Amino acid sequence: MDFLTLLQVLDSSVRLAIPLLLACLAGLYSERAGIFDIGLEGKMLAAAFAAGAFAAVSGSVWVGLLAGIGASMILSAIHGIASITFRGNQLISGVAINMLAAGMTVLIAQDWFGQGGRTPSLLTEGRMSPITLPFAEMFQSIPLFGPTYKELISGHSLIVYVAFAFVPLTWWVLYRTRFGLRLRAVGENPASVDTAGVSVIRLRYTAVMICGVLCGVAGAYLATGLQAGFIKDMTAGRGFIALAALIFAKWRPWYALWACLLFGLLQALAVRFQSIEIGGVVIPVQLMEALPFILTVVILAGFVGRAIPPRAGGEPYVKER
Amino acid sequence: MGKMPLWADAILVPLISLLLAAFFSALVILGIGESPVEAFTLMVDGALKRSAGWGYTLYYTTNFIFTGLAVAVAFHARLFNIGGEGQAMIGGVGVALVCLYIPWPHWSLAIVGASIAAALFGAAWAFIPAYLQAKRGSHIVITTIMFNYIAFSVLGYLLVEVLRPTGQMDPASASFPEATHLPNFHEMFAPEGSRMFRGAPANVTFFLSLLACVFVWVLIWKTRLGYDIRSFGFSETAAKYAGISPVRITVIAMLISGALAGMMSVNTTLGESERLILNSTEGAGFVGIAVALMGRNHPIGILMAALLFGFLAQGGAELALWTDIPRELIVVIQALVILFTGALDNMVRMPLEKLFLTLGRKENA
Amino acid sequence: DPAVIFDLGGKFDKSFNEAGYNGAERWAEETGGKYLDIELQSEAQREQALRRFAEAGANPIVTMGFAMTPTIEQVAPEYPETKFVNIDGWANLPNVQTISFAEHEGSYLAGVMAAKASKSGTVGFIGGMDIPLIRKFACGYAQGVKSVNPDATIIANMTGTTPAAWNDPVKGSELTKAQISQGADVVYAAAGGTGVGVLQTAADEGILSIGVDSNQNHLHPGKVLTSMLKRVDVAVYNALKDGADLETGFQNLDLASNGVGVAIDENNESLITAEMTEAVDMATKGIVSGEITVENYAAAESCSVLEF
Amino acid sequence: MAAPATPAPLALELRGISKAFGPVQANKDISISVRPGTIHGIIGENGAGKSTLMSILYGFYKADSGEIYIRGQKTSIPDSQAAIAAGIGMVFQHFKLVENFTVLENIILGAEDGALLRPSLAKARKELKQLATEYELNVDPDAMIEDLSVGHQQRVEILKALYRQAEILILDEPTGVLTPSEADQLFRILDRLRTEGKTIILITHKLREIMEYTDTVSVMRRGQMTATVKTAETTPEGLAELMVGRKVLLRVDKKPAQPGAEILKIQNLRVIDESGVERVKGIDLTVRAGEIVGIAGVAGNGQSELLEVLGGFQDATGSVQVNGQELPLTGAGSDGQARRAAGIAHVPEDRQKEGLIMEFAAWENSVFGYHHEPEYQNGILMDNKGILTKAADQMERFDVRPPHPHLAAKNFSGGNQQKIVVAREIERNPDVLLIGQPTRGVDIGAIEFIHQQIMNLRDQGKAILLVSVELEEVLSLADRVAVMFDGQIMGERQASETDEKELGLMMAGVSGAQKEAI
Ligand SMILES: Nc1ncnc2c1ncn2[C@@H]1O[C@H](COP(=O)(O)OP(=O)(O)OP(=O)(O)O)[C@@H](O)[C@H]1O
Ligand SMILES: Nc1ncnc2c1ncn2[C@@H]1O[C@H](COP(=O)(O)OP(=O)(O)OP(=O)(O)O)[C@@H](O)[C@H]1O
Ligand SMILES: [Mg+2]
Ligand SMILES: [Mg+2]
Repeated sequence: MDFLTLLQVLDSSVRLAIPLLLACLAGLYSERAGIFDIGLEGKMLAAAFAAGAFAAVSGSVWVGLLAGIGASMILSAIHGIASITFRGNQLISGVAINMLAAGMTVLIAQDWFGQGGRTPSLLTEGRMSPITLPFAEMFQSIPLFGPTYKELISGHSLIVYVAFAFVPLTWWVLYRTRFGLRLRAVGENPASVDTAGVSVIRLRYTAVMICGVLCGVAGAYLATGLQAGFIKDMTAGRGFIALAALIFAKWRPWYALWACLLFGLLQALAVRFQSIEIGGVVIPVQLMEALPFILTVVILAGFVGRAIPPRAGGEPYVKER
Repeated sequence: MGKMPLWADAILVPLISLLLAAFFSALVILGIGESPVEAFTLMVDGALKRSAGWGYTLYYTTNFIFTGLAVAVAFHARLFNIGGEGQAMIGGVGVALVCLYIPWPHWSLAIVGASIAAALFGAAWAFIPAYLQAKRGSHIVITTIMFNYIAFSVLGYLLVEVLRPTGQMDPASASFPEATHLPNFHEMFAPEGSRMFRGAPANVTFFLSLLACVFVWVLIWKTRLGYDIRSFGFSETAAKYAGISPVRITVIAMLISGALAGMMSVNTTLGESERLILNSTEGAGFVGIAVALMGRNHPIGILMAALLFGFLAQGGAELALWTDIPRELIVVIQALVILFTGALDNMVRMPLEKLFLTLGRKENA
Repeated sequence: DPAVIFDLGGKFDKSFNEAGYNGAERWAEETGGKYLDIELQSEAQREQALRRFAEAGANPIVTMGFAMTPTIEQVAPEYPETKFVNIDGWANLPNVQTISFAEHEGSYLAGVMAAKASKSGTVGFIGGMDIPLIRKFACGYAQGVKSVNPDATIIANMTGTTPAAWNDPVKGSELTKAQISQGADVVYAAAGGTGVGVLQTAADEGILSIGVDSNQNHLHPGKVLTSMLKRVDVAVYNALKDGADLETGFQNLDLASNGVGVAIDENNESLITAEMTEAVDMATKGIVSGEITVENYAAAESCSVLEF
Repeated sequence: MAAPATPAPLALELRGISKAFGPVQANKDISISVRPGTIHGIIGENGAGKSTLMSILYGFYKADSGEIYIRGQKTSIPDSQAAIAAGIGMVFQHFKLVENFTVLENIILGAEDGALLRPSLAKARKELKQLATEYELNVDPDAMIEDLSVGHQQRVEILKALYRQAEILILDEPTGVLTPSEADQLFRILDRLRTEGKTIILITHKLREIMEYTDTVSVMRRGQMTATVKTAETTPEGLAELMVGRKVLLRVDKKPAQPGAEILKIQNLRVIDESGVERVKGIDLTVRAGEIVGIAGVAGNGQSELLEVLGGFQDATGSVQVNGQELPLTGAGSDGQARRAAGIAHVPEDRQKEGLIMEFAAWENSVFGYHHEPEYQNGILMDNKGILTKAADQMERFDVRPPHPHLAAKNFSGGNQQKIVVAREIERNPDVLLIGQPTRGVDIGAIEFIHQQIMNLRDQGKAILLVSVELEEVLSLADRVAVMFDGQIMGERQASETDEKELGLMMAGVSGAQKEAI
């Protein structure tokens, strides 16, 4: 693999990793607060639809982004009502939200646009355009750094940089602020937060809503950044991969970054090197396809070991029975 | 101790939740400019008023019973098996191999052979995640999700490269020999010349799924192993104290779970398509999660929930046949049913509990 | 009334089923007729849909996709009065009309155009799910490319091995970018909804793309080199028009019968050179006259010019 | 116990508090008043409603009716925030700490100044130092809670309350998990707080603590307040009777032991835990038939690990023999079921996490650990009917209240849960009974009963190994006492020939030999 190919693979990894990263961080906020969320997929999908639809209608990517966030937050609110207010089963709620999103997006898209569950293709103003960082051209002649800067670091859409910035930001919020302290506490032992005079319910709703915002950004990025519109089921399981990355990352922001980049890299490699020949044996494309998943299992079995979730995770906070 | 009479808890609460789901579904149908009454009538007519409709409903029900039971058994050991989809897929490979390469003289033997193969293959597919969870602590939720994807690839490879007869376009195996044909409800129950159940895919596997319900009920509540599984599920530390090996129970529970999920393919692969096709599972593995949760992990509950989802699947097909309503409407209705009967169940239960409590107080006073 | 049964992809899959849908809609519009339709959701519904429509008196019943063949073989004999049409299938029954397409021939033409348009000598192919049908497209395409430029490199990729591969535009984009970085400057997408991502990215990155099944030239005017047309719309339209009187038997819609071809319209005019038109015409003539035989992957299960 | 001479306004007054949990009336029309600068005790059987009442005062639960007056002011306490604002602090029976947070983080949680942590942490650290010197409440501010002993965790809870400037401090069964010296220290602290004018409410099952440290005491029974008296004007016997509604034997009725053959023989036992720390460092111990050997020691000195090894859920090296039979200490044959087969029964230290499945019905719990035995099987199935009948009978005889075998374990009070476990293990008629913290958090009525059962078993000639952090309990039950410190046995004494003082010294690591040498 020559250097340029490497750069391109990495570039592709970044693009594939960003929706994962945003969803993963979204899940991190929610699960750190003790609300498990297997509905990341559905929220991303709903956001992708809303972003695609509103960007198409308004012609503005920003309206699309806001709509995407809004749609995702509505689903978050449902999850919150079910699992916080009514202490329902968080897994069931997540399953329901995924299905709701899968169905409603197509239903509404069909009703509005009549294009079979797609939104109209977006024109340039409806899409996130790549940002060329300063000096990209100037540095180009510098060996190694130049091309790396131009190909890999520069030329992504704004959301990519925002997503990366969210990693240290999340770390800082979690470990350096009052809100973060309470958030982590409520995921470990909600009674401790309650008896300390802080509302468990408000904290958890806040976390779930932040999760909604981030999923919304992830979905909007899919529909308006990576693509030019929504088509049905376009998240294609990325929410579940993000969930895997979250567990892989043991619910920590920096680890989440590495986990998502790793998943992105594995996917990029599978895209780039379909059916390689090793020693005369052609590896079937199906194996290359499955490789990211197989490697995930191997890594999980070999290196990561036991991932301990937030202790109060998945359990509704019940004081009186 | 109960705050509510049993009938209220088991029937009234789910019923009200279902009504709520129906109400919101009706709103959605109105929203896309169709008539909810008409849609509902179509669904009921198509799914419950014709024998063939029942034949389809029960066919889907059979699938959901197997996957629901699979999820439930694992759940009793506090293991969340999201891998039912993959296990069922690989179970189908077992069914196909057994039916294609063993010359069965009669269907009654074939169904036994196919069930064993399906169970073994499904269990084998669940084994690795189980073992990794037990020994290495690899989170079973991720590993089973990963194994779903891997199963898809394995199946794709087998169907495209290995099992597909040359010249056939379809990524599917050859059809199974005539002798393995399972009697369907039409053949079993329709009097000579009658059209009862004609064309419907429900077949003798339905009774196998009922047997599986009984099996799971006995296993979980009547045997030592079930006692072990439940103990371990409730408290790992207590299980250790009692001398119950966590590794053993994790692996065994997942093997049983995988076997049950795998056995769904007896219904789809041997009972319906009579050859191995790519998407025979059709998400039943995931619906199984909802079925198990809604059925409170109890075989009777699972049977009821599976019937409900079977009805929705068949009723939805009828809608798609006679109206312009996009098929996704059914997905939405299913989602609403899961949401209201599963996740928002307390929304109905809590006020009812209060109501019964005050009623009880008044009676006592 | 007639009925149309769409396969699992749904009638808005932007390619095969949608082409059928367009044909049916055109018929409905022109004649004011009505037709029943269903988008299958599960395997078990195949038989159900056939029977229910047949029992409701629909005639003819048009079914999309080879996956319907086994079911038709089972159900059609029970309804001898009803005519069935199976597009892409191989059922052989007295009351069934089976229509197949010579996708390899159409793809060959697309390959010829791609080779003519390519400056780098490297062209790409992106398939949806890895199934024999899609390889048939790829193999025909590769032959067309090689016929113009024997030294050309053809990068062929499949999006995946599961049905999700038909609906992953993001992956389609990445595959396109990967092919571009390997030098491809024309990509041919035979990938359903995934193709939307391919065409989009090709347009964004300034290379040419080739659409499939329906005419997709209008998606990115001036950026889609052409579309390999598979006239499913015509087939469906004709079936509905013929109604209950349609002729049963086996029909192969090939280049000669205009069943496949490449789309040229106002959206891609600017991209078509005279030389290209000539090459396409030559190839068409050759294939129609039998001078050129295009290897059919589906028949041979192998492809001499492309490895998978 | 000097009470203030002038009638200052009451620190606290509750009027007509009622609270129902569904069908359970936990508190019925309760009124109580507490003067400032006093320690007010509350006693009552398990499930009497003590914790509920205090949780209402702390805003954790909401009362159905009733009024709360703080320093004469009617105060509404809808949540804990309001309680904290009103100067109330509470140390719950089950601590409300975040296990994987540091002490400092736990202290500031909910009482941070400003949105950023750094200044809050710095301020808390300084204040903590001050409080530590002032009240002898030393804890490492940077230690993780999960690494602290229970005693230290409790200090953190108290510090939490003091940091929030609590004037009224509620402690729910604070000494249940403490060693005698830790308990002594706690009461010294409480004493100091009282002299500073703070008001303390103390829930406990230990009459001795009530008699020694409180100024006034209230007795609760079945959700109602049955009496409030000045401590000086009552006796332990009187309180016990008020509590239970009958006369209670406060002393164990102990006949002299008649030790027989060596049943349990432990040699050079060593345990290394998962994190590689050596918890037990070579123990030799024997228990003979008809004898109770008590293990005293501060929690965390290897007693738990010793019980776990013998019970079959902790690997070890060395040798353990029962009736001369060597028991495997690792691998196959070293699990709980093998131990039971070898004649060892085990009442674990933590009944809720180990001894019972809280969601199981009482009858299912009545065979927990023994459910594999042939006598509970009926072909390939379990003989559920037989088990149920047996369980009902057992519950009757062991006075489990309520005697409903279908009730889930979690619905019994702590004392009755313990009776279910004790009944199960004693009924096995084992050669060896391991019993850890037999009466932790159990009310005096139940304590009396459980102690009697243990004695009976001894008198039937069984070998009993008792581990308890209650020195008083060890001394009154055991015939021989071994003291563990830092994974080793510091020495053994005949119970009749030693006292709390000597044992206390040994528990602190002053070895018996050293002391004898002095
Ligand atoms: N959160 C709760 N939900 C429902 N019922 C409860 C709850 N907490 C306590 N109860 C019930 O209220 C009654 C009083 O319980 P409480 O905990 O106040 O007793 P207690 O006097 O503190 O007992 P113990 O001595 O065991 O601590 C019990 O019968 C119990 O079943
Ligand atoms: N959330 C709850 N729901 C129902 N019952 C409860 C709840 N919490 C406590 N109880 C019941 O309240 C009673 C006392 O509970 P509490 O937790 O104060 O004491 P415990 O820990 O069970 O016993 P001990 O005081 O011996 O430690 C018991 O009957 C217990 O089962
Ligand atoms: Mg209490
Ligand atoms: Mg208690």
